[in-house]
Amino acid sequence: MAITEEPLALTSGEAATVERPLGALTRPKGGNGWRDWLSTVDHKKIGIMYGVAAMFFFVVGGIEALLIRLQLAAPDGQILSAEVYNQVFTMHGVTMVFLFIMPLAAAFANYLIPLQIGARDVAFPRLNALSFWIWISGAVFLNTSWIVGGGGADCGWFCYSPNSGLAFSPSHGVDFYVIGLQIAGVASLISAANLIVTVLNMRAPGMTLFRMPVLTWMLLVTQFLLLFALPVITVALFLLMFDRLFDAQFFNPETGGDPLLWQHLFWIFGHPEVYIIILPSFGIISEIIPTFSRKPIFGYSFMVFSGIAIGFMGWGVWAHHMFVSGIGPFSVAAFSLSTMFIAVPTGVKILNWLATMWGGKLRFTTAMLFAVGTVAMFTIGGLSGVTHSLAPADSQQTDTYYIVAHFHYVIFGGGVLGLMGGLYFWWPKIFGHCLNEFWGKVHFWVILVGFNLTFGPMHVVGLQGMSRRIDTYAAGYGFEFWNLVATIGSFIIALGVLIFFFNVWKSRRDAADLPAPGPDPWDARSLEWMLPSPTPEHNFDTIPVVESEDEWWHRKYGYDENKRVVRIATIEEAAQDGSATGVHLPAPSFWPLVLALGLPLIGYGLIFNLWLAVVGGALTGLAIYSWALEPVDDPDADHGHGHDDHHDDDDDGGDDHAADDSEPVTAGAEGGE
Amino acid sequence: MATTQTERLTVSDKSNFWRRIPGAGVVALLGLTLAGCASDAELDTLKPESGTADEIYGLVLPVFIVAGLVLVLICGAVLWLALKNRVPTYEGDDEFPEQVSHNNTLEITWTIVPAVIMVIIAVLTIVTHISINKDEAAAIEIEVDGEARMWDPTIVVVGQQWWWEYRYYLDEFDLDASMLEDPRDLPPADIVTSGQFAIPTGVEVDLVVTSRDVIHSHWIPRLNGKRDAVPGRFSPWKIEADDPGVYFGQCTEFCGLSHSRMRMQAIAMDEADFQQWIDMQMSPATFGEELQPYVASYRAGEPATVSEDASGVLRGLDTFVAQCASCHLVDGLNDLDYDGAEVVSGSAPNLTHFANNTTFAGAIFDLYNDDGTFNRDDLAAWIRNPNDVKANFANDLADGELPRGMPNRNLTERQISDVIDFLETLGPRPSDERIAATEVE
Amino acid sequence: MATATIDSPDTHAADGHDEHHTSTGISNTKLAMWAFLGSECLLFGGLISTYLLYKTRRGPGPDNTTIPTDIFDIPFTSVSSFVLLMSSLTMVLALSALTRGDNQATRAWLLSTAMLGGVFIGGQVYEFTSFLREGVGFTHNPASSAFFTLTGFHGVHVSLGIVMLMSLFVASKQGKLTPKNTETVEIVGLYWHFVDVVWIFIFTVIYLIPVE
Amino acid sequence: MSETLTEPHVDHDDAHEHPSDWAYIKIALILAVFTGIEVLTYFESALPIFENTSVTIATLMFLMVVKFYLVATWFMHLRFDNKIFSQLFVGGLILATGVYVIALAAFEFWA
Ligand code: HEA
Ligand code: HEA
Ligand code: HEC
Ligand code: CUA
Ligand SMILES: [Cu+2]
Repeated sequence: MAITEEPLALTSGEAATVERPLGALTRPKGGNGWRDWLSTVDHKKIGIMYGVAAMFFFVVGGIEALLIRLQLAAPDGQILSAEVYNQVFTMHGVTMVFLFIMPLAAAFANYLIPLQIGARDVAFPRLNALSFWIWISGAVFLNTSWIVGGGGADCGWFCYSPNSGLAFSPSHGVDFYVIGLQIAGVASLISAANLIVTVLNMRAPGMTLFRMPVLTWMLLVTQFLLLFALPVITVALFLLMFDRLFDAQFFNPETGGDPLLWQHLFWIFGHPEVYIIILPSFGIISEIIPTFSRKPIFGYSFMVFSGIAIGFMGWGVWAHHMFVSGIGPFSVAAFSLSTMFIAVPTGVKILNWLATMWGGKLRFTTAMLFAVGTVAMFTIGGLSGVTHSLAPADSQQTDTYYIVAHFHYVIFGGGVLGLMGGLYFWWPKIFGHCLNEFWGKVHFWVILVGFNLTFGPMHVVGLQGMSRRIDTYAAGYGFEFWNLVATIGSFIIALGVLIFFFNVWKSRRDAADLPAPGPDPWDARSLEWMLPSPTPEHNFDTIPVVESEDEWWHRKYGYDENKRVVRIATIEEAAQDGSATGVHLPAPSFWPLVLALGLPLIGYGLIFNLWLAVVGGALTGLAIYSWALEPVDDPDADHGHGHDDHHDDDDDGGDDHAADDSEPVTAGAEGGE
Repeated sequence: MATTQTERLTVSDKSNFWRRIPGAGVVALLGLTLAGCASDAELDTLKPESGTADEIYGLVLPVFIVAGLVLVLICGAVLWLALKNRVPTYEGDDEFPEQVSHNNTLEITWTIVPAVIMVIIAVLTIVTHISINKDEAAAIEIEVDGEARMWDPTIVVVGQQWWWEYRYYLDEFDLDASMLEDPRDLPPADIVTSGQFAIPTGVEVDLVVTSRDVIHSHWIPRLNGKRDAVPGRFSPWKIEADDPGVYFGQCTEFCGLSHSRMRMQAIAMDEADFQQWIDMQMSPATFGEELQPYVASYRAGEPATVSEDASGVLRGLDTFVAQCASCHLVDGLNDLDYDGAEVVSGSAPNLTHFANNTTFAGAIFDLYNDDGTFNRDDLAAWIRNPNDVKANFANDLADGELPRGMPNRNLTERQISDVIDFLETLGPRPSDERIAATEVE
Repeated sequence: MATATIDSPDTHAADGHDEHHTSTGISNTKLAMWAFLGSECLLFGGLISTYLLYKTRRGPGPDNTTIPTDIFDIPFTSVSSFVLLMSSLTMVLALSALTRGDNQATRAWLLSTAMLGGVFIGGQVYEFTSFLREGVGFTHNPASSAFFTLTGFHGVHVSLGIVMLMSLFVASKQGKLTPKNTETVEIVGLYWHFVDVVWIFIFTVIYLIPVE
Repeated sequence: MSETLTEPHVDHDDAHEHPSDWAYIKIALILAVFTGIEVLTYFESALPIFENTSVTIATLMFLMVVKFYLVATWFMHLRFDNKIFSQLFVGGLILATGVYVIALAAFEFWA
């Protein structure tokens, strides 16, 4: 469809002829220009925007990482001052975690969940748009602290008090951290509730929970983790904000505040957060590996339950980040034990992926390379994680580069590689052309080599006693050689990332000359592959009735009497052609954008001048009010039913209306073929 | 179908040992680096030199081996499967592999096996954990002011931006918990050192770790793991050294600007040396003959004026009193009117026996050169403007803001040189042996 | 662990409702609201825990040693707690009236709910100011910071609830609130009751349980 | 959390099952009485038994749980509504209780 053909051209609006310009209460029309992107409520476009923004922040965080590595390439690095270094590594961590990997996962969740469960859209399309805009305004807000806040936050990504207090971090960096993450958190919370409802409620007929693709399952677990973990960090951030802006006494030890309270709250959130990072990737490779092994996923139910188990156990281990903080030997022992056993469900996953590959016919497309790379690299990180979980051992390891090695192996090796694989896998579905396989493979190998060169040596220097978060180290401690290697490695990663961007550009340029990939270029298994590529705006012409796990595959293949797989339908026969017209779609709206713009204003206001906060509050209020008054459906399409116009705060408020949004959509689900 | 699957799995695990070479390579590489580079890595966690660190090492080693094996197994399997089962394309290939979708026995097995491994590791962990948390401190006999007494070796370790203070209470047989309420207002200690601290060998020394500002972490890797210094808390920890020597440490909890430049050294001494050290530290600063009259007049509350052509040391003492004594304590000089330092943490290093140290400013500079001479250059740079050589927040302060770190006192070159002359008298000079030992090659 | 009964596709057919074409047959909005309330448990849990940890932490003195527990006015708080509790009753009655199609009663009950909520908030404002007068301000010590934060968060929730109730009231006045919209009222009600149960917890744990 | 994932049963039409107003009023009366008892514990002299702090705390906690339960099940309709609502809510509740109790324990008892 035309809409998705210009995915990256967010700012090119020449073509747009919008009859009804942005004005008070004027309803945006669907279209193709930039205005359409601003007002869209289509989960696919929102997903794409998440993806583009996430990649942007990947480069930002990556440049910060390169600065770190340059500084540490040799002893007594002089490239950054200590002050700037501390800001750079803090913002690197924050950017990568909250502005890159979480939104990239959100991109997949938004784009794929409705497709995989056979829905027209998410449950609350307008709230979905709201989530995106709030998230991006938080992200931009956070980064503007470089310009207007006197530098980035300088307290480390977990921002331990009291170092994060006003007395020890007087610049505005931490204020931006606190408020920026709160804004981004609201976005994730709304989106979590939205996607949970979507999965539970919007499934196509026959799509029982245990027929859902593993990816959808893992994303569902992720959303639950978000739903329950975000409020905890919200509390922590509020307390810190009150301390910094309004002189409260939460973390000031002088007056009886307890710094460990922050640590508990942060890590109660923080540990589930790491599974929020990894589970989407686990889901993605659970789609890729079966597809390119030509086998169903091995042990579907074990896969699902181990994912749930990981999500569940992730709540009981947080204090393994606090083994040396003086929480007492009993707590240490308890958390040490609970942590170890997370290896069990994770191991199940690893072995089940191997078993899927076992006896399969492995076709090494780029996506498959990334997926298999993920399995191997994550295992390395997971195993170093197990060595941290032994509390006595961790008292040597904690806050050294050995930890840095661990978490980059799990996050980059497990999370980022998997998501990259996902990009290659779903690219044709999203953009209508495949990424170039040759350059894809170059991308993979360069990244793999660079990644291991960067983070492998950190195990060594870490065990040799190199502390993390140090802006320089002295010569003579044995750190020189491996740090240089790591720096070289990081530039190889950067090269790999550049190759990826080149590939994106080249594949797009070449797309016209190559045959279109068709609905199902990989001979894949789940429902999204029965749609034309790129996905039409209305998703399904008719909502499919699901009869089995791997529904799409089963529409293509059956078994003969010898239990051998035989094709029963070609892709073209089985796929939908996207020709349906008049499918009722949720109407676009500008109000999510406007509402989201108010929040950073409130943030700046709290920091600099309360009047600004009043303006921001007014804007937000106006947006909520207008949102509530805006007819849910475009006046043209007479689908609306009576609406009350109460309006409320952004957490729960718009739900009522947005719900109405969705109902016509589902009502349009003709309930079968 | 299920059984074939099982068989094949087991067979391959045995017959393809050589495929694991890549994984084994990683382990070998790791081993190599550990063995190879360790000799000059002063902070190496894998070269324990004390009871506790040994025990931790004894736990880590088998677990590393298990983890290494799992790693080799998994990564080997990945590689092996990839090489064995790959096909170039599905184009024109109608043959599907056997569609095995699950095998409960197998899956339960690989749920249970790792669980069992983890149970074993858990038991080892708990045993070690209990053992290293046991308080086995025993009192030792020391002599204070010529009197023998039993001392439960305990040191109060106080972190602040960005150096460590060590406080010894020799009077108390047991350091009373009620004495420890406010790290900014600790009872006067018998010995106070900064950056370096002495411990007797062969006995367990209890540490009580706390902080005066933000969280720091005290870590001497060869002697034990870390313990965070949390303001408002007094966390128990312990260290122990088998042999005399100098053991390097580093603050490991991010504590702001100069976190990377916050180091420390434990100096383990045998009984005799330790006693000597105590005697030395217990005595007030020893000023040369020449300084005595000035010190006496200063202590009397009316410092004598020092003329321009007095000796460097005397001029240095005068400058010190004027510029430095508001923060630094020199026992025997300004102890009568000293009331804490005008910095955020309320304390600056005690300089009474400064020249007896071998490092300064968070143990990042050597106080003596390789040839054994006093390191005037680094010290001069430090006094000229500390922020230049160790980043801090002590200059250009906003109204009412207290410095964090040592400020630039804008001394002239001549004053700097004088002050250094004076500081050098705050001995006694450490032995050449010790000077050599504290150096990092 | 979840042992799911796999519902068969035809359960949908069984669901005769026009507006309920969802997999579970329940409304999206209500599901979202409950998810949100589940999440709110962790928010209030965190605030309550913070208070419990800090409730006896007095400042170093001399001006900041008084903590909220020293000056609780239990009889007063009991009354306002009772008021909030009863507002839950008026809330269900409003919903019930709307289901019957009795707009008059709906409005009356909505208004009384909002007003009871208003009385509660008024009580809270009074409590806060009297605390301030007695030298227990937000910035005085960890106990007071935690107290004001917890009760303040709760108060903000109640206030938002009042705004929602009043919006419903206005909608009803404009004739836009019909039995078709019971769900909207029900959802606002859920939020309202939730805020009430949180207070049930706070009242007991923070006010009534004696501090040594 | 996992309970919340359970496949819900198909909803029955809850609108018809709402209890009568009178039932609500009865619940409110019970709540009022309980609140009264709670407040009485504060006036130790009223009931000498409440001079014993543990008795007081036990009573208060019990009454609190019952009140909480009554509001949630009746006013919030959890007892008539789809199970999945209870699962979501109780999931959050149990998680919050568990996590925060452990955290507080780490401060108070396990230190
Ligand atoms: C994607 C994110 C992610 C993931 C998935 C994990 C997974 C794990 N993590 Fe990690 N972790 C982080 C991200 C992650 N971590 C981050 C960001 C930090 C640092 C934060 C900071 O300080 O800045 C951290 C820090 C961290 C610490 C604290 C270290 C310290 O600061 O002192 C600990 C301690 O226990 C730990 C443990 C674990 C464990 C046991 C797992 C387990 O889940 C791993 C399980 C996997 C396996 C074990 C491999 C596969 C299993 C098998 C093949 C079965 C057979 C295996 C055995 C029998 C052993 N992690
Ligand atoms: C998703 C999470 C994520 C990701 C992907 C990464 C990716 C990387 N990280 Fe990071 N990291 C963290 C999360 C992550 N990190 C966290 C949470 C911390 C802890 C922070 C803290 O302690 O508070 C941390 C800390 C951390 C440190 C320790 C700092 C310290 O303790 O002092 C280091 C040091 O080497 C490092 C390096 C890297 C490198 C080299 C990459 C590389 O993989 C980056 C690769 C990407 C690129 C290289 C971008 C490519 C860009 C281009 C190609 C554009 C080039 C264009 C121009 C030049 C115009 N990271
Ligand atoms: C406002 C307080 C202040 C004043 C005035 C001050 N110092 Fe310092 N000084 C400090 C602090 C704080 C440190 C610890 C800094 C660090 O290690 O980061 C320190 C450290 C030192 C050290 C290293 C001590 C050690 O054991 O590591 C020396 C030597 C020193 N100061 C000398 C001086 C001299 C000489 C002057 C006067 C010219 C002076 N100081 C004035 C606060 C002060
Ligand atoms: Cu002190 Cu880091
Ligand atoms: Cu963790």
